Amino acid sequence: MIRVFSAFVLVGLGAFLFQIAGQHPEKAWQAYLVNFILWSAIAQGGLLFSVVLHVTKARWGRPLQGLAESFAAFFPISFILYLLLFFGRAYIFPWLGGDLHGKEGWLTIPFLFSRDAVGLLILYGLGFGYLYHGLKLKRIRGDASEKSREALRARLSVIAVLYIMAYALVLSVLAFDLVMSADPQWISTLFAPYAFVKAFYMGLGGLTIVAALVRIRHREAASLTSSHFHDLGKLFFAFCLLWADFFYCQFLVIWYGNIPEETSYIIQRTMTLPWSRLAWTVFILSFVFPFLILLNKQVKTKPRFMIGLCSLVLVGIWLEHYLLLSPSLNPKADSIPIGFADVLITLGFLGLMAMAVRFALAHFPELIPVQQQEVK
Amino acid sequence: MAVEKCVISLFDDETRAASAIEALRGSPWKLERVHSPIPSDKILNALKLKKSRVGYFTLAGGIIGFFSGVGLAIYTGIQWNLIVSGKPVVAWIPFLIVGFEFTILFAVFGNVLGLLFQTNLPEFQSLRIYDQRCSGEHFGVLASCAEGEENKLMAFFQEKGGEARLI
Amino acid sequence: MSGMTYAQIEQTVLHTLRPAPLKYWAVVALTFLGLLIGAGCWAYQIAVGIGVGGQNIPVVWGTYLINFVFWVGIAHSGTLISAILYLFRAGWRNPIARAAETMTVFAVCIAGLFPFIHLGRVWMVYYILPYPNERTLWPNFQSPLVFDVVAISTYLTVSSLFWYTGMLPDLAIVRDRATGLRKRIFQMISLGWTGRHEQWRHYTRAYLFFAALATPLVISVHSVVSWDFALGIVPGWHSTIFAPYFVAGAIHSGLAMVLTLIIPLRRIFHYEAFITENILDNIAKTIIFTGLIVGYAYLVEYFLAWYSHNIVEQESFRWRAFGHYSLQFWVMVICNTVVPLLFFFRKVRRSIPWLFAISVLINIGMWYERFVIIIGGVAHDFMPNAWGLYSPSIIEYGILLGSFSMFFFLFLLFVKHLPSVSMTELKEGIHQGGDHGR
Amino acid sequence: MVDLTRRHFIKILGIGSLTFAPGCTSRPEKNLFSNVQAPEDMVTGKATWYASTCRECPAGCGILAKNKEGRVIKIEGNPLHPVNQGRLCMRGQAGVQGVYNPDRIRRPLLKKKDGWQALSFQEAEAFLKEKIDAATQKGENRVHMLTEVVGRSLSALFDDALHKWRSQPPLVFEPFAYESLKTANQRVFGLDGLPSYRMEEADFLLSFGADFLETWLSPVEYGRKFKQMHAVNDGRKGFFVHVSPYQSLTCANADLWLSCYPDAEVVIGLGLIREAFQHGRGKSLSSELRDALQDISSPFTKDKVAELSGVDLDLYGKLITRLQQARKPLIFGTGTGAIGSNSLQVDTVANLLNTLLDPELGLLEFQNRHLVETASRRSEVLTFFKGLAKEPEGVLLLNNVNPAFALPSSGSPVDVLKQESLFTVSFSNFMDDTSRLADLILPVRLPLETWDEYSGTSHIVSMVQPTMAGLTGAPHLGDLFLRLAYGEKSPAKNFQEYLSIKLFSSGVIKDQKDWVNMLREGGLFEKHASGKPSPQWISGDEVRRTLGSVSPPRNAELTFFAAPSLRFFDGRGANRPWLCEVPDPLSKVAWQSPVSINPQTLRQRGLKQGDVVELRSQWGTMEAPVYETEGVRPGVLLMSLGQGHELFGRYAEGMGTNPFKLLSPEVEPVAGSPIFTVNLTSFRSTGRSLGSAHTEGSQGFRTQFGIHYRLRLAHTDGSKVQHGRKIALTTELQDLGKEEKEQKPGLGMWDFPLVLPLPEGYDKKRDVYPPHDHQIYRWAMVVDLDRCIGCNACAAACYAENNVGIVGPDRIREGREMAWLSIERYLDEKNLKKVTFLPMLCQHCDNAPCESVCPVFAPHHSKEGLNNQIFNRCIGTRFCSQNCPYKVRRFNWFDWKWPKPLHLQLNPDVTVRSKGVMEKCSFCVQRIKEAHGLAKDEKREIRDGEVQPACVQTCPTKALVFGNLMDKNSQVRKLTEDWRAYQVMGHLNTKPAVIYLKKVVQEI
Repeated sequence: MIRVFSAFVLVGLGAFLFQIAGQHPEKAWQAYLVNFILWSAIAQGGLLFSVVLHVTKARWGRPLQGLAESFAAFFPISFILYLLLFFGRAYIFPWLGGDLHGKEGWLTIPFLFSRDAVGLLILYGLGFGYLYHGLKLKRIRGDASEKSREALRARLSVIAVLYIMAYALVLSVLAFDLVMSADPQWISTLFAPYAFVKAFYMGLGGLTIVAALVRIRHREAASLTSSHFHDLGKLFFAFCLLWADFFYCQFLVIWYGNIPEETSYIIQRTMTLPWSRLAWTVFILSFVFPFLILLNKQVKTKPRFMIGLCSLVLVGIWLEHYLLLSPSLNPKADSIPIGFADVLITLGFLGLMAMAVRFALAHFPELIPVQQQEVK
Repeated sequence: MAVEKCVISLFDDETRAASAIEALRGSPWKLERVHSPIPSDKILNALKLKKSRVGYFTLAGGIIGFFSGVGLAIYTGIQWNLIVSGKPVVAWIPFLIVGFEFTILFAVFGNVLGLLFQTNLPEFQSLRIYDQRCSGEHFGVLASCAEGEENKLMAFFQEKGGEARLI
Repeated sequence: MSGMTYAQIEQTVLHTLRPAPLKYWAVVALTFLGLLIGAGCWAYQIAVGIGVGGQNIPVVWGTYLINFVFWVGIAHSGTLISAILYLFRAGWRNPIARAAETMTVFAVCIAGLFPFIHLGRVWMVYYILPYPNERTLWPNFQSPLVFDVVAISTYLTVSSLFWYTGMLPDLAIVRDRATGLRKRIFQMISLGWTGRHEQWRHYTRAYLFFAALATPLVISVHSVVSWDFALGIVPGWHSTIFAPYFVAGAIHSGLAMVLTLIIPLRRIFHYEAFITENILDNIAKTIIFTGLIVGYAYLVEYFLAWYSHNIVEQESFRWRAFGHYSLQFWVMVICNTVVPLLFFFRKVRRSIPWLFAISVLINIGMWYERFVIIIGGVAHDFMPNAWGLYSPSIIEYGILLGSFSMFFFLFLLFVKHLPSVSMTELKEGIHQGGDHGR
Repeated sequence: MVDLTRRHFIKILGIGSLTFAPGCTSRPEKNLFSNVQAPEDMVTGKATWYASTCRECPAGCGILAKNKEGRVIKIEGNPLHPVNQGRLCMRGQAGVQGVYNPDRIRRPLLKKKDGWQALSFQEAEAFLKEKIDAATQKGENRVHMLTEVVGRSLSALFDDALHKWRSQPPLVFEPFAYESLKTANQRVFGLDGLPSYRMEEADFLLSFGADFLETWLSPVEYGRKFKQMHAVNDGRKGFFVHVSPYQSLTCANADLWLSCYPDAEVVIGLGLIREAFQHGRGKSLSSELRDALQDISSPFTKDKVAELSGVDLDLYGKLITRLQQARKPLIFGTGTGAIGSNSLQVDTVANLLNTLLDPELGLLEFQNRHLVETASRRSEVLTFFKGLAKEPEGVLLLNNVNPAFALPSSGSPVDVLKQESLFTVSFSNFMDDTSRLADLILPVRLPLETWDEYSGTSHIVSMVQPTMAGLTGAPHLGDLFLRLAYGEKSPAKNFQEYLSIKLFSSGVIKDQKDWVNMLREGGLFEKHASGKPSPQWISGDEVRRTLGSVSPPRNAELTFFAAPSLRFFDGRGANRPWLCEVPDPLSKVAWQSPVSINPQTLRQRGLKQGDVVELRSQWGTMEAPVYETEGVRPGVLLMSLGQGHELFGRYAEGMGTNPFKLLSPEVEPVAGSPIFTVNLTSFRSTGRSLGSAHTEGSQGFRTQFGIHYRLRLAHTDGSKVQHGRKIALTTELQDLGKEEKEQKPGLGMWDFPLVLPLPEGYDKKRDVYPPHDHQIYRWAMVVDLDRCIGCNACAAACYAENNVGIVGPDRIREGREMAWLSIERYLDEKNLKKVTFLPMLCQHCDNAPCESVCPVFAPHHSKEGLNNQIFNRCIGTRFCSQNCPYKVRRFNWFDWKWPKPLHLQLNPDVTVRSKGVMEKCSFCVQRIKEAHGLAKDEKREIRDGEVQPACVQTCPTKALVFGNLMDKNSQVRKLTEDWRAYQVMGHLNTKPAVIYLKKVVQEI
């Protein structure tokens, strides 16, 4: 298993380096950026699941929380990946040297990188803090006094709340800096919320996949009943709708307002070839499919099926990220410039993510919801 | 069968009621209905009922609603065929809102109709054979038996821990 | 609460339905008077012309639209509590759900009145309806206001049905405990509910669907309300974040109003047993959350106004904070985002006076939020030569008074004549076995 | 030069004469047809146009009165008339509101101890005849008469009559009688009169205060001529410098405002004379005159001038060079009013400068003179009253004059009217400050109802004829005089005949045919060759006498200026609701006349706009609200004349204050001209702020809780500057055509391209919506900001054509004015003295934001591109106005009132909107429809220029052009290709159909 993933990583790395060496380094960096945003989002959103459940004191998802926390293992990787992004700046920031419509103060490489780095550090720091205390809580369960446990829980809650805030703010800044800035003239106030809701949507997708795998692996041993999958599925469904809603909220307002500064952006992406094709694909993969399918109750409880569906959705979201960035990066493109290399690079990231999660689960078995540890 | 007698027995706890229901199934007597102050899984399970069909009404309502909503918008738009703000006369994007609202509205209508049909409310017949305490804290199990067996039935209930009453 | 028996619950609730003391009727009469004042103002306005209000060019929308949005906002938490929290199986919503739903129904009714009051020619209002007619004159389904008509009427219908359906078993209880005329009335309105297993079986299902449908509806309704503004191109209005931001704001104000209502309610009707401090605590926490969302929205709007480098946007937002209505603006910011942060302190969450005070402050803040958006936007938009100011006239204040009076009038009538707490759901609450709607 | 377009031709065909239509009544609300057999030129629903002459001011523009069902509903300029060539100012437009004024006196009134007693016209006439005969018996000069400027024939009749009554001919009283200018002309050119100017041929204008765009001599005519010389053609345009202590509308249109101390104009003038000599001018002058001039002017070196007059030295220097370079310079003297004590000197200097710089004097038409020259000097008027005061005997006839208002009140000569022994008769139709002093008020027909011949300039004959039957049954003044003077033995059976006889005898007309033609066309307009001046030059010592005594500029004290008003002229317009409602173009204040003060002065006194101040001169005291503006020098206080009537009907009473109160009753000794400036002895705040000014039937009640947010002044503007937005744009003359090249189209406010409201205006990259086509026509308007002088004629015309409601000061203060078209005044952010006028009306956008938000399709896009507003579909959500980026929509907050008989003026082709309905500019859709009908009958398409909205029709400077964009050769379409073309806030992608051309500014 582990070998397969490391193979993925190597392949991805290879493809990436090959691209960089070749005459299209920009392609490599674009793929890199898209994947960086996507996989980091999965990790951040995944952990958020656990955090939210903790804050709302919801009982129903306890066994899933551990799995969600395992995503935090990708944080350090994500941070390193982010730092590497610096070397691709020339290719991923089309506004460099362009007309910034008075945004010069905000869109400068040093400022941008430093503020985002700080943001990520805070977010990931809090993430780890949460993870740490969470594990501690699980470890000392049973023995230590109720009092010390209470203290821990309290601290956990504080961190959790902070994490939620950081999540919203940091992902907003990232969305503005890495994605929205691609077209410096364009703004949409909902863009940031759209981004972090999407991240949670993806996180839930990732979580569903992992949970399903665990379920398949441990069979009945896993304390994941079909009702868990049902609830998780419902949540996934809800966020599918919310994501679509946020898209619609932006699309409608801009369409109705008919102000070129705003419309040109969506026209380019959704109404003109070649990108419109991509837009429809995203719409079908990440909304139509899950929406129609998840209306049904049974499928939600079928792990294998859910793996397939969630992967589809994630592919859709990958394309969506690509759709947001690529038109600004390749304005002249007359066909969608997705190549084999992009696939390989994506595989590489998938490998990284998988290894991270596996690592976490291997080192902290208490994260895995299996029968022997009673779920309170 | 000849004249029927009805006996209602009140339990102050759903578990006993449930067991009584279970037991009734094995007995010669016919279970008429169960009154409970709250929806109780135990009892419903004991009754072994199929899943409710209200959902189909709701779904149907929703689908009808969506199409009638969008339909209305498009129809009226075409009727006037007036350009406003340069927008196309049939503009899908805003019409989706109308469609959505109608979906919900009709789905809810379907839902309510479904409820009324399935439970055939309003009906005031069953109030005649009914014990008011059932809306309070008692679970009432109503069973019927042939003429003359009522005492047995009552005995049966009493031994199940309910207080039985002949109606 | 778990300590209670069914009997105690019934007794406490039915106790509230006993004949009311004189002072109750005095208060009712007072609110009715206020209602009459409002009605009088409206009548006068119809007779003389909408000009008796303070609106003008450029600010052609005044307090009427503010109140509209305000009351729709109030209406939201009801459904939130009874539907969304229900889906999330947050048990603490049970004891307050009924009051919240009632609040929703009444608030929507009042909100629905304001567009009428606002119209220049209310006697022509039926033009908005898609009624078949010889000249095939239809409404414009591209207009946000028509979205409103559809959304609000849907919301009113759905929330009333939801409210009524949820009340059926309780009505039956009242019927069974009542005598004489009241018995006959309740027999009628309880539709002969007997709690038969058949009924429960479908009822629980239907209730679940109700919740599942009401949830997207409640979100859509306030989105639609927000689009009354966001779909325009007015600086400060034309903002994509409006829909979710308004929804959050609505829930924010709604929850605050719930607190404002149930705190006296539990005091007067001795509901402390069901409406425990934990519940208030939970509401307070939710308010922190919505408050943070609202604050986030303010933040993002300002940041992007600056970032956009669109001089019209920039001026509009600069003026909002430092211009003529800066006072209203800062009231809004402080009441909606800063004050709720006090709920981070457990002491505050647990102290009834604090809760009450803050809830009132939030209501004020939210009213001013609508003021700042609706007035501030157009008062200072594209054409500097057309910039103007607005201040409500006495007539508008009269109608504002009327709307609040009407709300409390209806609510007072409700609490004395219908069970203001869902007995059935409380019973389930104690009774782990039961699970309303599964 | 008279462009006789289709539309005009139709009009002229329609022109009839009431000689054939004896019986039109004005009671259409009783029975739609005026009488059983309608006159042949009156078809119900079809307008008949009567040519006449405007009598709202002495200029005498030709008008066409639009008569429908026997009532005049609108007045437009007569395109054949050389003076105004089809255009008309706002005062002319408002003429109808004189006829239909609700406060018009309908029956003769005789003063009794216990108030007024109504008489029948016969009684009154008999009574008057008695009085006159009695007076005539008593002896000579017992019948006195004071009249406004009237046509030659009528004044001849007056002369005869008075002669018959053994009295002196009447005295012509005009508050603005140009005494100093006449004297100066007399001194310099030996011509005691007012020649007209060929301004259009000049390439450089220098005005020492002459406000020729507002009131001076013939504003419409000079407005047109000014724009002819001042319009851009092949990269050049004439230059206009205005020298004065404050900024009049005329001054606001100047390329350079040389702001000087009060009374310092003459210093500058003399300085310029000196420089002229320096540049070797004046060869043609007689040596002794030259010497005299040189002696006088030599002390006025550049620095001296700068020091004495307070002008900027460097600007002054530039002025000198420009003036010397100019090929055909033209210098004007003082303005109509606001004249200081040096007015005679200034006018003399102006004339001398003209002579020096253009010895030919080719730009002065000495033969073609303005009729107002017949007005008597103020000094004469005062002597007249003094004479009366000495022996207040006999009868005093007052024809449409208001001395009680227009003469300084302190020790007013008018008090003589109160004398018992003097029987005063006023022929006025209104109870104004003077007629209330009269013993008998005998209203006569107003100009639109009567016969006369009034030729504003001497080389034309211009007819005044009844355009509708008399509204009140009052007699024609002419008939009255014939009867009074001759009784049975009248030379003519009525004044109409008298008139024709006069014209015949003077050889103007040969026969009936000529007569009818005159009536059809409004007069006889063939041009006379203008002769040379008869230079009977001023003598050297004359110059010394005139220019030697120059009263020093007043740089120290607070000087108060009373300026003639664009809206009310000398006050005669103050009872016309339109003139009150349409705000002053510079201050944007309606219904009130505030006193304009420089912010610096205000700050010194700790005052702010809206405060009420008390002004005191040695002659009187008055209070007025303060208006803050850079448009006046520090230390200068400016107020426009015309308001502050104690009595003049509901629209004038209590509105504003009358600055005459402050002025000195004395006159300038030589020219005998009044002095419209005065030094203030005190100027202090009353501590009050202007409350809600009283107004007629203020609809509804309205109280405010807390502070009343609107500024107290009834002004219609928000911010005076445009905050760097793309609204009213200007461009430097030298970068003509440059910008367009460097401009690369983008999406932002400034780089967004001009997109026509046509399919070609759509671009797949920018537009979410598909382009839509129009049927044959796509109506659009081009507004040339470089031509707009802000005279407000268009606004008034719009009120007249579209039945726009009058709301009064309170409502305006609340921001509820109803103007469909308003002239927005924008000040340059860097230099608040630079003004740009922007006519703002519905832009009829192709993607109009207002349309889609309406729930009931009340506003929508017509097949011809109009943004239609369906009044009776509107339910008053007001969303459209919210979403209109141009804020040009107006809402009927109440039912507006048209007190009878004002409602008779309402245009039957336009709905009168009821309360609760949104309205706005419709591009005069009723006119478009009319043209459609016509074209359909003739089986053709509408021709370019055939449709003219009211505003376009009346614009004196042709700043507005209307037409069909889809016609590639139409004038509008061509103009849209001008590189100056832009759309206001075009980046919002509304695709406006109103396209503006940038104003071209130039530095000296």
